[in-house]
Amino acid sequence: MFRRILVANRGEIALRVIRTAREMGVETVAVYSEFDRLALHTRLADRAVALGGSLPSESYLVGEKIIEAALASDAEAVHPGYGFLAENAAFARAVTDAGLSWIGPPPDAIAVMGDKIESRRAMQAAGVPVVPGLVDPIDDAEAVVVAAEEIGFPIALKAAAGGGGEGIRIVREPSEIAVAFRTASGEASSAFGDGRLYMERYVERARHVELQVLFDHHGGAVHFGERECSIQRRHQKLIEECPAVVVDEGLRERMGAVALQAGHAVDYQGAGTVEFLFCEGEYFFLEMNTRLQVEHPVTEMVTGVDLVREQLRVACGEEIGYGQADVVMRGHAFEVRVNAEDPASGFLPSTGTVKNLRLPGGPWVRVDSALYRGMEVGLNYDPLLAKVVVWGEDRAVAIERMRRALAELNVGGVRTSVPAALVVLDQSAFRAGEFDTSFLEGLDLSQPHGGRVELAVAIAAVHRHTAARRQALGADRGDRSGWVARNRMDRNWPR
Amino acid sequence: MFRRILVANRGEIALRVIRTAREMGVETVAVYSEFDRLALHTRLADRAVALGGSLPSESYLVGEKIIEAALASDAEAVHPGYGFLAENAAFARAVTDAGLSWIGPPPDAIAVMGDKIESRRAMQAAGVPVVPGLVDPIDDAEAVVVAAEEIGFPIALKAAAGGGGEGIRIVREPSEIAVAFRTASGEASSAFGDGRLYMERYVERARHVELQVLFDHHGGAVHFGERECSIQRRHQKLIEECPAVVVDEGLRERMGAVALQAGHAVDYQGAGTVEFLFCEGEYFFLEMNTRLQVEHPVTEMVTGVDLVREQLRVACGEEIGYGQADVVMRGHAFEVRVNAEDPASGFLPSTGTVKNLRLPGGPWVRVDSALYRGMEVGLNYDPLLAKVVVWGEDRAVAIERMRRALAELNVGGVRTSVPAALVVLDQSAFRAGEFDTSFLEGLDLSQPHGGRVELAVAIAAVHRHTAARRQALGADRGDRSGWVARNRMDRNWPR
Amino acid sequence: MKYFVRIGDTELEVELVERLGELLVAVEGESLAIEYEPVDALGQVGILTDGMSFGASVEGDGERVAVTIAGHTYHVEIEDERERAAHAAERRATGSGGTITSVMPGVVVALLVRPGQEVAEGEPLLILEAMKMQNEIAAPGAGVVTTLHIEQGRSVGTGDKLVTLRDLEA
Amino acid sequence: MKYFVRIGDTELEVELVERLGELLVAVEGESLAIEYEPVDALGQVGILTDGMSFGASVEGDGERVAVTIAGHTYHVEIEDERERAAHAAERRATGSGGTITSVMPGVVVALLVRPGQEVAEGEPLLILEAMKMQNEIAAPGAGVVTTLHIEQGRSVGTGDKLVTLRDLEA
Repeated sequence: MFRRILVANRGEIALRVIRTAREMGVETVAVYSEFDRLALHTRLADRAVALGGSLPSESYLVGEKIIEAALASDAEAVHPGYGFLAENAAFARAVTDAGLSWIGPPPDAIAVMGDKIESRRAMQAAGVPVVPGLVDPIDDAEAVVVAAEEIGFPIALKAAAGGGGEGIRIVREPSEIAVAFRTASGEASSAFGDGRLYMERYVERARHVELQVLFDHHGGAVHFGERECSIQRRHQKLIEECPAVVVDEGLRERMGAVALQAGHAVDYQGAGTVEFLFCEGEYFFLEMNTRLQVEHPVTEMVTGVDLVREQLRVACGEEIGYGQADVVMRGHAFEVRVNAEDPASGFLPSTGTVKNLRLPGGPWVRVDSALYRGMEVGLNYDPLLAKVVVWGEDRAVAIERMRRALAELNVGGVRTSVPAALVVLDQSAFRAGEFDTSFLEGLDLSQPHGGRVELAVAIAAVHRHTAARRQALGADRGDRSGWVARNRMDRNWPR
Repeated sequence: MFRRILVANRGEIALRVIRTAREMGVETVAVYSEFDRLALHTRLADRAVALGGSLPSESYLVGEKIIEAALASDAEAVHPGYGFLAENAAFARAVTDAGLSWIGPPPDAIAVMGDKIESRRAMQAAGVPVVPGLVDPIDDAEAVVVAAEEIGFPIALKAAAGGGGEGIRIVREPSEIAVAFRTASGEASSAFGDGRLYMERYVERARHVELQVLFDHHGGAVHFGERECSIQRRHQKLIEECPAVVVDEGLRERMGAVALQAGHAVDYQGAGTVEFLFCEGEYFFLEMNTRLQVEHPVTEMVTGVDLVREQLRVACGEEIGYGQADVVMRGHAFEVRVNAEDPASGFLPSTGTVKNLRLPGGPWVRVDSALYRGMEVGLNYDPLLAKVVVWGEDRAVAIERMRRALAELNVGGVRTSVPAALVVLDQSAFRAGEFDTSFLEGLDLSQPHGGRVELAVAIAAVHRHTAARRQALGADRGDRSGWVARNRMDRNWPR
Repeated sequence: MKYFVRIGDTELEVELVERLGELLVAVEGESLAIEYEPVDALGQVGILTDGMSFGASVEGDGERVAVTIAGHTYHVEIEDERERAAHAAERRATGSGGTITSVMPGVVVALLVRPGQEVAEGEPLLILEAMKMQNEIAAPGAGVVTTLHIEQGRSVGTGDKLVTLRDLEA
Repeated sequence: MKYFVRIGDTELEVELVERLGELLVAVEGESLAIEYEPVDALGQVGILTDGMSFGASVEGDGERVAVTIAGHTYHVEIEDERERAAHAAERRATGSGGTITSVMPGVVVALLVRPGQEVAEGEPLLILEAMKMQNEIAAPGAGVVTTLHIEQGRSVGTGDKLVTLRDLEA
């Protein structure tokens, strides 16, 4: 096993890797931007190396700095987490060229799967079902108009070089094509330096089902069943679960075999996820994420397998050491992403300082969080602050447990996606398992939910009143002052 | 299922019950002493009723007040947690006499098992193995001297009415009998109003192994395997685990059958624990705890069964609904108790205000905690502040996970038992599974462990220096001031 | 003291009266029994009302306050009587106004209009990039651009002025 | 400034020198490179030293300070140079003393001696109950009870005086 690894990431995923590494006796080196000097991943790693700068483009995206940090701190391997350079084949190559191990798939597999067109070709060749659409990328809006006639509306436009839902536009009629092409291509240019788009049928009422796979360097491969991630908005997931309600054991076996086929076709090694669009028993290859995913914990809770441990093990050459039959799923797990965004205003990003923090606890509640009191939440990084994960003996128990856990959570000073998750968990259709990827966008989140409006308003007024009073009295800032307000009819006050 | 229950307890166990009840859609009523107005159990319950007073004897131990609160708040049942009135048969009777359901075993079963002598008689009659000793209680020291000749040293003196290790004295030679009898009997008198003692052989190098059992009202019964709780001091447990290293599947089956036999003998209903002294394959009935136990989470993590849910289900008349074969154990779990006590001074109680708090998180870490920032830790209540529970695929992984989790924990403002747990987890004998109930007392905990003495000393000095400097400058209390201290040889400073 | 509390689309009036060390609370004229007890001076409060208990949290000392109860956060804007009067006077002075403000923090990646330009309703004025998404900010109605409060490449915060339009004289 | 830090059975000398906004640290004469950065004014600090990183916590503003690093808590007592001198002078003035103080908070449930009484080494003086355990407090050596600082039933805190003994004149 490695003696020391560098974790080329920040936030909860850096912490996630640090935790398992520590449990395996592997030392960790954190890297940090100026902004992250006091971040939890910096403080909880064994070692920390400053990258300088506060923007991602000055720090976590600068491969040279990261490799230099790894060499300087005598690390043997690099774990990229997700995002940043995790799916950058050139970086993966540079890491191995520097004599370091790369805790991820071979650069060639990253490159093929990272290109929408190439991956589609490879999957078709390997017999993996794909969504109807054009194989070649498109660089002008007119070509979209022509091709749309054959493929049929709605169509999806995606950055050829993109991933994770960035730069995707759904077009429902020809008149929308011009604007959609311009903005999507513009985003793709600025984000990836490549404005070409990929075009395919947009499968409506589709569910997002993905398979977790693992390949070692000796030809061994297993899958860990599926996750469903249909509760999403603009392809940004909010709630994920394992297993999926629409997948039974037979289907899991078939989809698992297809997912392994997809990996074998690109000589995959390490952990990865094969995403499918799922619609009424049919499933189409969407993309393969050649890294650990945000939602990997739901799989961990159900299978009992530590996926980061497996990543480290296969990266340093170990065999998987068990077979498909040894992977046993038990119960049901959910994950809710705690993003810094405001569901009441269309999930606009929210910024601020975390002044107040209460994380949930108790039985079968797992919190993967980068939050700490005093943390500043800015715009420069991914809005994911924390993940709340629960396990239950069945789906109904797990839903109630998640509602309970979220009711215990407080992140003061910044708005979060949690109220939206609570609204989803309250919907009878969601509870019955009847939903698709448009479910979240169909909910009205603009008005306050929770049913305690009068109480909240009263608390807010008492809070403000107390603050004003304290200021007027010049009292100590740390002063606690409580109020007892009674409701006595005989006082004849107020009407 | 019940619509609303009252939780007649405080601290982490009250929270534990509230959490599962909420997940089941059962409303909870908290009761609280004046001291606990802002405690987490008060804040997180659906309703709260003040008991008045700040001592246990004025609040949580006053059965009348609790029953009155249950009736006034329209609760249908009472969950006693552990401690306080949980094993008080008269209170259980008063609860049912008031027309409320009692979430616990029948009062008669509590009464028999709560009496060391009676329970011993009942167990002998039922064919459950017991420790050699006197059946009748003793009320003078001379009788001990006489009986000791037959039973042999060392002997244990225990309060006939006691439980949980209170009032126990180990006597290794005749000359110690007088002092031991006087103090043990005195404690028993003041704690239980009954100074009689029970005497038996003290099984040396014994391990503490206990079986978790569950009985419904329809004759159904299952066990959930064993826990080992040998890491203890003065019979106060510090680390518990499930399963026990000394118990294999065959032995588990046999001990489970004996434990169920013990319960059936007293017409048990609900959840309970049968404790055994375990020594080289032999096991002797020690006592039965007729309530939920502090360490129940390790069983939950390994079996996937929510024991509080099972308590509520059987208390309202449901059948268990599954058989022994459905209880499947997976992996290994540990619990560490975070007590307010100072291991460096013989586990003396510690008091203070919790100023600073960081709880561990991440994969397979469960925190059952009553801690909050601003909490005052006094002497009036049990010193248990929180429990850290981890699960791992095997014992070695679980040990490393616990070390990792404890390394993340900070409870500032009060001393805790955590450093002692870390020392235990470091011992190769513990890691090899070779220990008994005297293990903890054999460790030197008086000196600082952790190997960072120079760094700690430097941090303390910088902290003090900064505080003094800030005070001198009259700066804002909330001011952050960091220091960069360098180690430059060319500065020629200081030697 | 009366407070006017806006939440979502509605506004509720809260009256607070201090009497003998107690605080009497009425929401929309309905009196409400509430025990309000701060826990840690960081925002956690213990609330008892009519037998029910809540571990709430409350943040914000100015006009914007966020209250979290059982995982749901209620964002409110509060004015007291004096502020309400002052704000009303201010609105009378400035008229309905034609300034578009940013509803989110972001970076202006493209300015699509210049001062003096006539724009139609729905015409894009600028592109604001936030969290890796580009958002077209369109004219809410037809008008003439009078002022650009921003420059291309500049960061803006929530509530910052972007563009001022003047109604087209018919 | 020199600090004398007692930890467990040992004492270490720490020297701190401020120079151009930096703090130079030496423990027992060995200089130590340390970056010390408070996180939240509640006790969390970020420490970097020689490439290694620690999320430590530190509490206490007086002579007793607790530092937690990776779950281990280091309880120290600190004197600066002036305090050390003052304490030394105090000790010279009062002699070795014969007052037994409480090492834990608790309640005195029984007083077993009275002023003027002669006691042998190991003889129980009182019973202190803490956390439901009764603890006999015994005489550390033979002597005569001169003062009882407590009464039966009274609570005592850590460090409170219990009983003063005077050495037996041989």
